[in-house]
Amino acid sequence: MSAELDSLYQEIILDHYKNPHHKGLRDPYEAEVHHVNPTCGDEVTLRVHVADGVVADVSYDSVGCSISQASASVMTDLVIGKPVAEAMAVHEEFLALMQGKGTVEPDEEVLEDGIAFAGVAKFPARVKCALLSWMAWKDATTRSLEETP
Amino acid sequence: MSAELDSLYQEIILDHYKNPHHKGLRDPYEAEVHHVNPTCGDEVTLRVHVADGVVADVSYDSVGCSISQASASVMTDLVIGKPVAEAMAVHEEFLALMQGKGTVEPDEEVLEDGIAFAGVAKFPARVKCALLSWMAWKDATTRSLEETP
Amino acid sequence: MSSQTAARLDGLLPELEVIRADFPILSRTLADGQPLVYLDSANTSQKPQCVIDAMVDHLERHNANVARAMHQLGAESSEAFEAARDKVAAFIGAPSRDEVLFTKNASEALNLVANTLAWARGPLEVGEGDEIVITEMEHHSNIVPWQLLTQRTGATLRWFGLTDEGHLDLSAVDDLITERTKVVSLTWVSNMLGTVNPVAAITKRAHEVGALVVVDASQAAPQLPIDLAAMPEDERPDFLAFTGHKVVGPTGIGVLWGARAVLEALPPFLGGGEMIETVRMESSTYAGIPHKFEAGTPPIVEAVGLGAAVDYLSAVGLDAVHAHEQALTGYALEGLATVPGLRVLGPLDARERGGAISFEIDGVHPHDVAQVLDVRGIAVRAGHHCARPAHARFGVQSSTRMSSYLYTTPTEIDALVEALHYTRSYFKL
Amino acid sequence: MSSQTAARLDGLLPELEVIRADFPILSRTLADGQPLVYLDSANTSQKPQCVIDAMVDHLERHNANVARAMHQLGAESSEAFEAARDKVAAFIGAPSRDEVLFTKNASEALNLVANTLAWARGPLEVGEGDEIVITEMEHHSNIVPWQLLTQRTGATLRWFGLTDEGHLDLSAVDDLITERTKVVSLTWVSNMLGTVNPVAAITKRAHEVGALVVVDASQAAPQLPIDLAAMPEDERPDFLAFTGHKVVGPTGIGVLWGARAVLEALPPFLGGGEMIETVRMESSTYAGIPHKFEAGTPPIVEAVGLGAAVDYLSAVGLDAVHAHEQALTGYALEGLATVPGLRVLGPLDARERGGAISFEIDGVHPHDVAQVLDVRGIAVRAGHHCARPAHARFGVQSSTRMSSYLYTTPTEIDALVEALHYTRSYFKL
Ligand SMILES: Cc1ncc(COP(=O)(O)O)c(C=O)c1O
Ligand SMILES: Cc1ncc(COP(=O)(O)O)c(C=O)c1O
Repeated sequence: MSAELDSLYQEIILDHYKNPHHKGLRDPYEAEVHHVNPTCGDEVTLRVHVADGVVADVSYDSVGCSISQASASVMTDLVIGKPVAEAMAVHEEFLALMQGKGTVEPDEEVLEDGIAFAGVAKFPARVKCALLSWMAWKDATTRSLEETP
Repeated sequence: MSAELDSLYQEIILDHYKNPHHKGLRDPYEAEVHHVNPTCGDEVTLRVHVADGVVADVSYDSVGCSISQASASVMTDLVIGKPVAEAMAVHEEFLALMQGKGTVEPDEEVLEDGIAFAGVAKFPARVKCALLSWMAWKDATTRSLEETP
Repeated sequence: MSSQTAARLDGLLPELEVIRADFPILSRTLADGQPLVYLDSANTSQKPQCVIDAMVDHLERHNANVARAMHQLGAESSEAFEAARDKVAAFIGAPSRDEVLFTKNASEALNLVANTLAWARGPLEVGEGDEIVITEMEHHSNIVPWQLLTQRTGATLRWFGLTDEGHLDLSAVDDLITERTKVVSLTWVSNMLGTVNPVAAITKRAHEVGALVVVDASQAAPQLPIDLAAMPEDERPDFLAFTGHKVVGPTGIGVLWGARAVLEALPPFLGGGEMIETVRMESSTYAGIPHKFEAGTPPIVEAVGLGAAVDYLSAVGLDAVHAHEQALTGYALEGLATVPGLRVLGPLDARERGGAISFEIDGVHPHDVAQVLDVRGIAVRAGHHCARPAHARFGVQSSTRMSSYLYTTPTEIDALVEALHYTRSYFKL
Repeated sequence: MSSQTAARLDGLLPELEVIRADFPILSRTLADGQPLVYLDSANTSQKPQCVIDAMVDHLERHNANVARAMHQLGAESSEAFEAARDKVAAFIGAPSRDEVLFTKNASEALNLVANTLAWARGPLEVGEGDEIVITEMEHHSNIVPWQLLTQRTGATLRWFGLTDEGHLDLSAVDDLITERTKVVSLTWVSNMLGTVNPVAAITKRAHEVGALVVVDASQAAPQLPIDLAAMPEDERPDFLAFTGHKVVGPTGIGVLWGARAVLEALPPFLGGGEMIETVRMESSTYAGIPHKFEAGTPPIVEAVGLGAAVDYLSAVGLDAVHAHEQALTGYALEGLATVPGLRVLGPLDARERGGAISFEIDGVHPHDVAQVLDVRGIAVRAGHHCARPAHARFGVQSSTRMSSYLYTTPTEIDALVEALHYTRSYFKL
């Protein structure tokens, strides 16, 4: 039992949960979005600042479970500072991992701390938690690009 | 099989069906009603003329199956010419027969040709057919009395 | 008209006895030990064992609420429920599975469209000067919702009349479908006349004037292969409705497919759990499709049953079911023609119609026909079959209707025809 | 907190093991061979064998459409369906069985009232200046319909707030329920806080100002004896709604009871087959109650299942079920109090509440709590339980909820409490 739990609650996840990176809402930003998981109530408000085609900042305020909070933290680590196209590719890779039902082998080169979420893919009810902030980021980034011609 | 059918389709019923009494709409009348059996579409338009507390005339126009048509014909025979209270009592008696699921013994003194409907009570789906015109008559008579103070 | 002839009928399902064995009720005997001859499938279809078993397995092993429950049973139940949506989407070739909404029956599906249009604002808004077009052969469930909508919005209800042969009178199409038309709602297959309507052509015409098209597929889904994604876009309706209990599934569930863009533009229908995004006392925001239109606990075990049902039909093959229906319908039309004084309402060519055949017999009221048949174990429907205007069009108040399905045999049609002859003699005609 | 103590609990159902044996799912094992500890009955209840068997028997032997079918199967099916209405009427002590309407769930029942009021003209009409009063502890299904109604009619939505103990704040009653109030809609038992509301007193007050009262009995019907006919008329609500799947019946069916005079005065809800009297293309007339509000093929096999369900509960006895729930709730509240950092949301006295207990644990998110419990086979709910405003009132975004029912044992409560201790240690608290 504990082994099953441990595969979900990796140390890395619990660390990010306790000490989330980049949390709090900051200026400047071009787009702010609010995403909700209607079944459980997890919520995130998220801002994206894009400059010169690079994800210059991602800031957020959120409530939710360890998985959704840690995921937001890891996500910001991964995308901030990357060119938008590259960050989107990371997003795709994370999405594929989450939707793989535990059959996808994560690439540590690309996903870094994100590989800790490999175990989440085996818990269908929790996949949405892990994806909440990523979906919000993608949405906000797309809007940012529309704002900044 | 045929015996079962014969208990439903008594000769008296088929006779009234082929040669209905008092059919056609006539003047004078105080109330006209239109009743429908929504499940099968049987319809009756029925007028009642009450004079001096007596059911002076009942006229009707109707479409429907043998049971509903014969029932209207028998009903007019039974109520026309009777004091309202007495006619209502006949109505009650017929109702009790129909709702008795075949356990009520009909009283020929009161129901005359109406006793032929005893077999209908064993066919729950047809009870509504037999009652359609009786219900219309009761409704119209009540309204007639309201019209004539 | 002997069963020898019958056995040679082209198009019958080859393993008919195997199929019949799948339906437990068909081996039931009625009063007086009569075998059941069930010819009322257009009213509701019988259920194969696999549908019943799927429901029982769900109730005995996986029952839990969906979406909201995160535990193991909840995950199993949610998966079964959403898998049913996938199956239904595949059954009708829906362009996207999120466009498949579960309702309680076809009637609710049609009312959902009419009701949300009543509250729509902007381009979809319906008001005075707008017209809604239906047909004279609709089921009451595709008439009354539009009467309510037009009465409530001040719009005008118009309809296609019928030809004497029971087809839509298309001569008036340019008068009926105009710039004023907001919605055209019509049945694909008539439940009374059996007529198969030219849905693609009418949809195309309606789309030219910018109208939405709603197709009532309650009688089509059981017997015609449907592939929405394969339809040219201008011929594809915007909505398609059908009901679970007529496609060998349970009662308590219906389906509305709607094009994503339209569903997204419509306001919500019923409010409550599952259809929300965030609720505050002051106001709420709503979930995306399909959940936006599924307030409250959905028909979970019914979806499981419906999923098994459409899987069953797909395994038999809708082309094969359709061929079977056509063969039986042709055979029945021939048989009915031998009964003196019998008049079929609707097209007389089996290739132009579905498997429901309504008829009258001179001198015997439909109730009385059905009664005599019932005493012989033959179940048909008598009345207006929820299509009173179509009956009025043909000057009749009601009719008798036989309707076959994939488990119906030519021998059952023989029994019907013989019983109709008997009925005439019983009433001394 | 040992099972020795538990066995001595007053009020437990005496034959608990016999009752448990009636519910096939309770003997299921989950992943890793864990036995199922089902503590999510406020979300949906499990089904006894007799309910499943009644449904199977109907589908295998009596399936036919109702009302419209006059043959033997049709008569059997109609009789079973209408008998279910009688059983439900008896279950809630309805003054008349015709006042019992079948809907698809409680949500539809509540929306039916709100929707027909939106279209009502005359004395029941809702418009600007009118007020609808609800409470902050409602399920989303008793909030969103009234938001939609008020948004669409220009009326104003108001609500009772909550005290810190989780009761309705009745101090504002005279300000809230006034001559402007058209409708007061409230839950009898809260699905989140467990609070049992003073429905009779509020109804009386609302009737004094001429308002209609709608009671959401979704959580009350499973656990409280209800006898509408026995209530003094001024304390009897005008509507009462509940849902089949929470009273050991199937999904796909809900119940709305409404006082005859009000039901008759309201316009129809959905249009279609069964709810009509006569249909002409130009306009239609409608059937009397209950059929006026039951468009289309009703949930037939679901009604059969629900009839068996309420018979089952009545045979056990609602008083006995209620006593069982109170005993377990008291026992659970004691057990939960031993978990450090655990805070129960809602009344702490078992006698003032129903059997759903929501709580938070400092430092562990409800999702994570539910996850750890699930790995141990314990099914609870985590989230806002479709009562987000009530959560917001208590400053939390979500909670964990355990909910018992007549098949729940004290040993299962022990397992929960132990697992909560384990959860804290797993997360190093
Ligand atoms: C208090 C309350 N009201 C309404 C509902 C809605 O019931 P349903 O989802 O069956 O429509 C529920 C249950 O989910 C409930 O607990
Ligand atoms: C053509 C047609 N439309 C709509 C319906 C309504 O289906 P339901 O009663 O399941 O809502 C039916 C069947 O009764 C039908 O035959």
